[in-house]
Amino acid sequence: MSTKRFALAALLAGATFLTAVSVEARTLRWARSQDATTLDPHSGNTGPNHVMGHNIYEPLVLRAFDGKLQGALATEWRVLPDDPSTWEFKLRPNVKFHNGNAFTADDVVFSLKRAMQPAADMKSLLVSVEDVTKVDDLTVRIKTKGPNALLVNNLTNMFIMDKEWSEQNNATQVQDLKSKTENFATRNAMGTGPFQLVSREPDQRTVMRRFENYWGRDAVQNDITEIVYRPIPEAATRVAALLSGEVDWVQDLPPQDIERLRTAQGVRVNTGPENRPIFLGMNVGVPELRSSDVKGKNPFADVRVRQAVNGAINRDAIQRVVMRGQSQPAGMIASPLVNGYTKELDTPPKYDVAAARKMIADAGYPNGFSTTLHCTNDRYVNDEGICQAVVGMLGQIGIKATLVAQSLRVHFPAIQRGEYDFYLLGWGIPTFDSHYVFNDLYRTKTSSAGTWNGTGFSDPELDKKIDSLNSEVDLAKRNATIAEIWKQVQASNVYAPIHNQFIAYGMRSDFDIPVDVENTPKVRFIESRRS
Amino acid sequence: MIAYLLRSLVQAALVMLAVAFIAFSMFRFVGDPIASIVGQDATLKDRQELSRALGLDDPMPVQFARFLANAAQGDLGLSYRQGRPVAALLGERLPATIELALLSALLALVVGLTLGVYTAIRRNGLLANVIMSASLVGVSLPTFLIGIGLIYIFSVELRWLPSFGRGDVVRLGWWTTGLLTESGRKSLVMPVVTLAFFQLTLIMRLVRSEMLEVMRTEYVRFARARGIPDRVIHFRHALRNTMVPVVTITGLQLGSVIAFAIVTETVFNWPGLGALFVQSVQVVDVPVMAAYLMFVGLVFVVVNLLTDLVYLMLDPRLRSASAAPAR
Amino acid sequence: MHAPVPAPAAPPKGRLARFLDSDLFYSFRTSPMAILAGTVAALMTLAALLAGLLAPQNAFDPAALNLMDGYTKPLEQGLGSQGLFVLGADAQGRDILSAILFGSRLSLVVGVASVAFSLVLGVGLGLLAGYVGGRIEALIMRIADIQLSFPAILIALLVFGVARGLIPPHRHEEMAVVVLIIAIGLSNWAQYARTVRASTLVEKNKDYVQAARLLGISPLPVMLKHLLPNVAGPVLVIATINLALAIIEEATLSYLGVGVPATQPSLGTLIRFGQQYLFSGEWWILLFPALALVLLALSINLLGDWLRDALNPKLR
Amino acid sequence: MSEPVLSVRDLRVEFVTRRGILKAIDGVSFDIAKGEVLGVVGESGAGKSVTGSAVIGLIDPPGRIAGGEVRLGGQRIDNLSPEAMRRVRGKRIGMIFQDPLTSLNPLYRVGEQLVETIQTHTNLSNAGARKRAIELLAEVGIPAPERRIDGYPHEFSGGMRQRVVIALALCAEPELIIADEPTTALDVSVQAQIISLLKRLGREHGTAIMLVTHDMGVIAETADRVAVMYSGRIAEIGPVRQVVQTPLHPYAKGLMGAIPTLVQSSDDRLVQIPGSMPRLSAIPPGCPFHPRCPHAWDRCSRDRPDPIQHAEHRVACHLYDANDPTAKAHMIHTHAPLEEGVAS
Repeated sequence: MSTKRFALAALLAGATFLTAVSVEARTLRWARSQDATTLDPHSGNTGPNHVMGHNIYEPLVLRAFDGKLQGALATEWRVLPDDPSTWEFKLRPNVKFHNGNAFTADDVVFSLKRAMQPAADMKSLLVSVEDVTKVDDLTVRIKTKGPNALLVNNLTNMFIMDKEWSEQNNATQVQDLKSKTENFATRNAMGTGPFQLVSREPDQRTVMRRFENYWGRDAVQNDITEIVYRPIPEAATRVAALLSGEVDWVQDLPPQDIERLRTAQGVRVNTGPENRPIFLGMNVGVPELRSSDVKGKNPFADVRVRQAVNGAINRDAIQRVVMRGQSQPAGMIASPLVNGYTKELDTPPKYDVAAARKMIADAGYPNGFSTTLHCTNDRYVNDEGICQAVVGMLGQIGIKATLVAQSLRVHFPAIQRGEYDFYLLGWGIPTFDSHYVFNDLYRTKTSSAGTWNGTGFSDPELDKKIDSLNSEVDLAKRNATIAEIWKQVQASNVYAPIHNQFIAYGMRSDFDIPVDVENTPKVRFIESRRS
Repeated sequence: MIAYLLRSLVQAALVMLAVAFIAFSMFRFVGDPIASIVGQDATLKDRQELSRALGLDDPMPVQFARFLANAAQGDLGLSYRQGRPVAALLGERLPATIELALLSALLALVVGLTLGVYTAIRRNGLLANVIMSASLVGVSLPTFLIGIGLIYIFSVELRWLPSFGRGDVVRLGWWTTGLLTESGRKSLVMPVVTLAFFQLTLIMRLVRSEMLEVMRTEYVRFARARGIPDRVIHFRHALRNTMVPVVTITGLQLGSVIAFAIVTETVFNWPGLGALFVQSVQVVDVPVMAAYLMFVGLVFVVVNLLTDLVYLMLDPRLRSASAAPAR
Repeated sequence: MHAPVPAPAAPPKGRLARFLDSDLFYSFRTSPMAILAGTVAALMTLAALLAGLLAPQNAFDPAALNLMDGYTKPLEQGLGSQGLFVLGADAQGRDILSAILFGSRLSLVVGVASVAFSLVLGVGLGLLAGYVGGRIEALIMRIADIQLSFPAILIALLVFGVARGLIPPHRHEEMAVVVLIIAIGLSNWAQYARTVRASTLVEKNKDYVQAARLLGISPLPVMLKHLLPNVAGPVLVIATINLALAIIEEATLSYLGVGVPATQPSLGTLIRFGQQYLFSGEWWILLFPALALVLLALSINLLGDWLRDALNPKLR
Repeated sequence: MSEPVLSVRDLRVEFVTRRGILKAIDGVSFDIAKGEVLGVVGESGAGKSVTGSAVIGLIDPPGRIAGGEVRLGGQRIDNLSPEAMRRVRGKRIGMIFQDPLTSLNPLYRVGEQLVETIQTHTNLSNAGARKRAIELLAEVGIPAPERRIDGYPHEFSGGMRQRVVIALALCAEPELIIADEPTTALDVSVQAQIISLLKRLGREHGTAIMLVTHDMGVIAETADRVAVMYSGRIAEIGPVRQVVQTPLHPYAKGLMGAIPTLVQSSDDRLVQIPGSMPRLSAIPPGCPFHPRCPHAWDRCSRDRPDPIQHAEHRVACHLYDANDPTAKAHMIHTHAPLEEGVAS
């Protein structure tokens, strides 16, 4: 291992003789609960995968820690004045891949098309794209199927690979899990990002080394020369490792440890909101709940029951006790960063047990009813704790909910299949636009829309309004439609929003890493603090 | 003797087949293997295609037969989660678990034997009684609590030992070892102790009671009546006779250390097979689980065979019986 | 002529008196460790059985909890209910004392039931193997070997997985305890089978059995009458020690998160929750359930250990 | 007369149990001369084997030697340190156990066990010890000893194994051999061979032998003198012929009655003793035999009888107390054959 690393380092030093000026090596030992499933940047659309991507690869545009959109490999972008269906991107000049190859429009065309392959998980963000063409070495145009004013928002996790490297290594096809072969890009990577891959042992450790020829090297405000990323599933072990100085940074600190770690010697804690509302879904679509003692009818189909559920949840108590203050109670499924968010809509329903009881009784369930609440136990901050608290609160209005907490690997597909009566879900909104919420959570389920609508909620009129957002170029008009839709879906009470979760980074105090709203931190933006 | 070995091998094969069947069939229905492959935005069509491509729509016997045929060729399938060949995954994780298990087994064996013999010889001694009581506390402590406790004391409070992982490892061919680096050795200490603890107490108590049993036998009394020194009686006569039953049970116990490592590896985030198994159970990664179970079965079979051989070596009665069964 | 003095007739004694005079009880009476362990085990069992009466709170009813009581320190009043929390409260406002009482009840129920299950299974199979012999014996003992060589925790995990696959998802939680009992029971029967088989083999070769065979009478009933008292001791010892093991096993499964539902926490579940607070200062959530678990397992283990020595006079 | 090889005086062995102290051996005294075979008989539990174990120093806790002395060749050995006593065992006292099947360690070749014992007590080299082992095996009558020396115990028959056990006991040419029921576990045909082997060895080497058995036949055939034990005491001791033919102690009488082949009394009567020997925890005061004794009178349940020299016998029975005027009356009025015995 160490000899191998040494050999690689030597090789690297040879290739990049610019590094003659020796810099003191500084390693960032980074821990998180889970690992990326693959390094292939187009193969899986999940946060942990994008974390790797954002440090080795780069997209055309990205969001900084504060969520602001900024150019990465693109310097300028616009919709062509004469063609609202075509976007033009000016590419950054003098950018090199880790292997020394120059970054050109060919790489962009190749990568975007690669991300649109049938096996690519990223393709859903590019469904509106018709074609990608090279204008010159540093200009690319993306033609969409209709006008798409917000396309650029969909490109923040769309990473650019070296075309030549991919061709040489047989990695032009996205890693296809259906075939029994491994893609070269699964465990290797060739991007333009600030770090280059040194070694990767899935679920154990991934080592990255600073890329000395990174185009933005001068803007980097830290002296981190190496990243060692280690997944540590047990929360307590992660915290122990941080306390004992075995890791420098824990990306997902449990909220209960925040206070203690804030006072611990040599440890710093940064917290901040993530762009990810957490909410409960109620199945209104089935004629009879599968898990209920009420037969022949579906209590959740009655809006009064749904209102009662919303009113019975003490969001403040959840924030104070379960989340230890690390959340913002919510009334809508959108964080303040999202286009369409308003403070009024986000005001949580009033917590009133008596009123909730009355509503349940009015709906014809004076003695309540039973059901099963499905929940993850490995995805969101204290997800199982939230669900336990909800079960207790609902018990006070007569809803006897049995809690089933399991892995997201079981939970998510069941939601997508519409198998749950009552469930917890969180929704990250990478496009920062309400359409992403409507289209996936409220729209009638089809093969391409409503994929995460496990409630069976369906309103054809609403669907039309949601679809109209796709091609509306007049932003004012579009925003008006969004407000209208919000009013309607809020009244439906089909979801019970709980809060926007905060995330906490714990680190050794010689680092100061701000919380990334998308929770895909980019190490180059870290400002170094040397003590 | 050859017939005996052949019979053992046939039995081993049957055991393996049974284990493979259990491994394959039990988790087949739990969870959704497809979920672990496609991201959050998979369409129904994608799911169906994938299901077909993975053969998840075929009848069970067909799936099992395919699984067996592939396994026989060393193809243990592709991890649902990682999309990598399971054989490669196991291969990567194997050294970590083997290293941990062997060291734990060694520790458990050496200390367990020593303490067992000691407490048997000094039956009523103060220290022996203290050790026996302590061993009961040990048996009553769940492995995960020991792990948590050790981490709290030695990693968090004292900061002497790392709380997770293997530290730096050195690659020797396809094998990796943590024994050649300081951080690797340090990382081994707590997991090895944790894993060895339960086995150690078991072996110790077993050795003690077997040895006490042997010490009451006529041949030990006769040896004493012949003036054979205690030392010789303890370590030549009693110990070897103790070893006959101890070897069988200890062998099986040590074989199970590998699977026992599930909890230890989870607590210490040890990058071994046990942790992989737990992760795989959580994500319903059928090929990995099946392969893991088959691996445990294989270890059982091999250990069993080795135990039989040691047994033959120790006990001349079996040796002559198997050499000339007609006698 | 002096007639031989007849041996003094023993005064008739009741069952209790006979027990009180027995070697077993004497050994118990003179072993401080056994008395202590017996007392602790008895008290804990009693407290667990009376959990419904003793516990300040129904720890298994989520509606009875007040979230605002969450993290109340030991001996302090909860913010929500204003009640006193002797051993503190967990993250959900669950009284740790009540949780331990209810949790030990669950652990004991699972432990006792699974031991009973494996005992019946193991004794039955052992009898069958020893009595019938031949291929059935070989098969049973081979399976027993395999079972013994796979750690109970692995078998339990597997059984748990199978059960999960067979039971419809919405019934998982109500079946969880039963599944747990079967899973643990299935992983511990082999020792009984071995012991009983060995005794059966010994008994089978005795003259009366052969005689019964010759007479064409089934020797089984007589054999059982001779056999069961012989195996009662060893089986009792195994059962006691296995009870402690079963409790630990249940805790481990719950710790790994595959045990009982989180809203009805057993001791292992409580420890799993408590572990999350190892560094945050809420030590009572981990410490008290862990102590209860160790105390329970240790006292039962001590009893088993003493019982084994007491029933095996050679060791004395 | 030269000094006896073994001299036991007032030996007492106790076992401490929760029901009090059990006296397994209570005031036993006897001598064995060079080349003499002393038979020790009695029912099981009478203390014969415990006496043997006490002599060789193998009383394990909770048992202990509570009093008296054991002299070997004039030297006290009951108070030796464990290490000194160990050197006496095997070297000066050999012991033969009841069951040859369990007396040998099954995992070692008989040669290994012999060599080990020889080297424990002599300075012989490996080769020398092996040579000696082969000689021993030959001496105890094992055919082809050069070959059989490398066999494992399970490869020997029961009788052959007992020969190996005897060879082991003979390793260091001990002055005394304690044979604890050496033939009980063997076939009848083999028993005679082993008995004659023992006799021959005792004669040839001048070894004193303490032969513990409950088999009066073996005693009559082998022993020079015999001690009859009852409840941890010697009821009667004397030359084998006298004791067998004219036992004095009522218990001995009953016991001898059980050997029809040797006691050819005219009416072929087989004396039965009603009752059974008391448990150690319930030894009655006075003479332990008195509850079963047909001659017992009040004194028997009160005073413990001391051994009384009577002709060549020593007998612990008030019947023979010349100072007790009532004794004679009890004897005369009950049992006619006794008178004959006394008269002769």
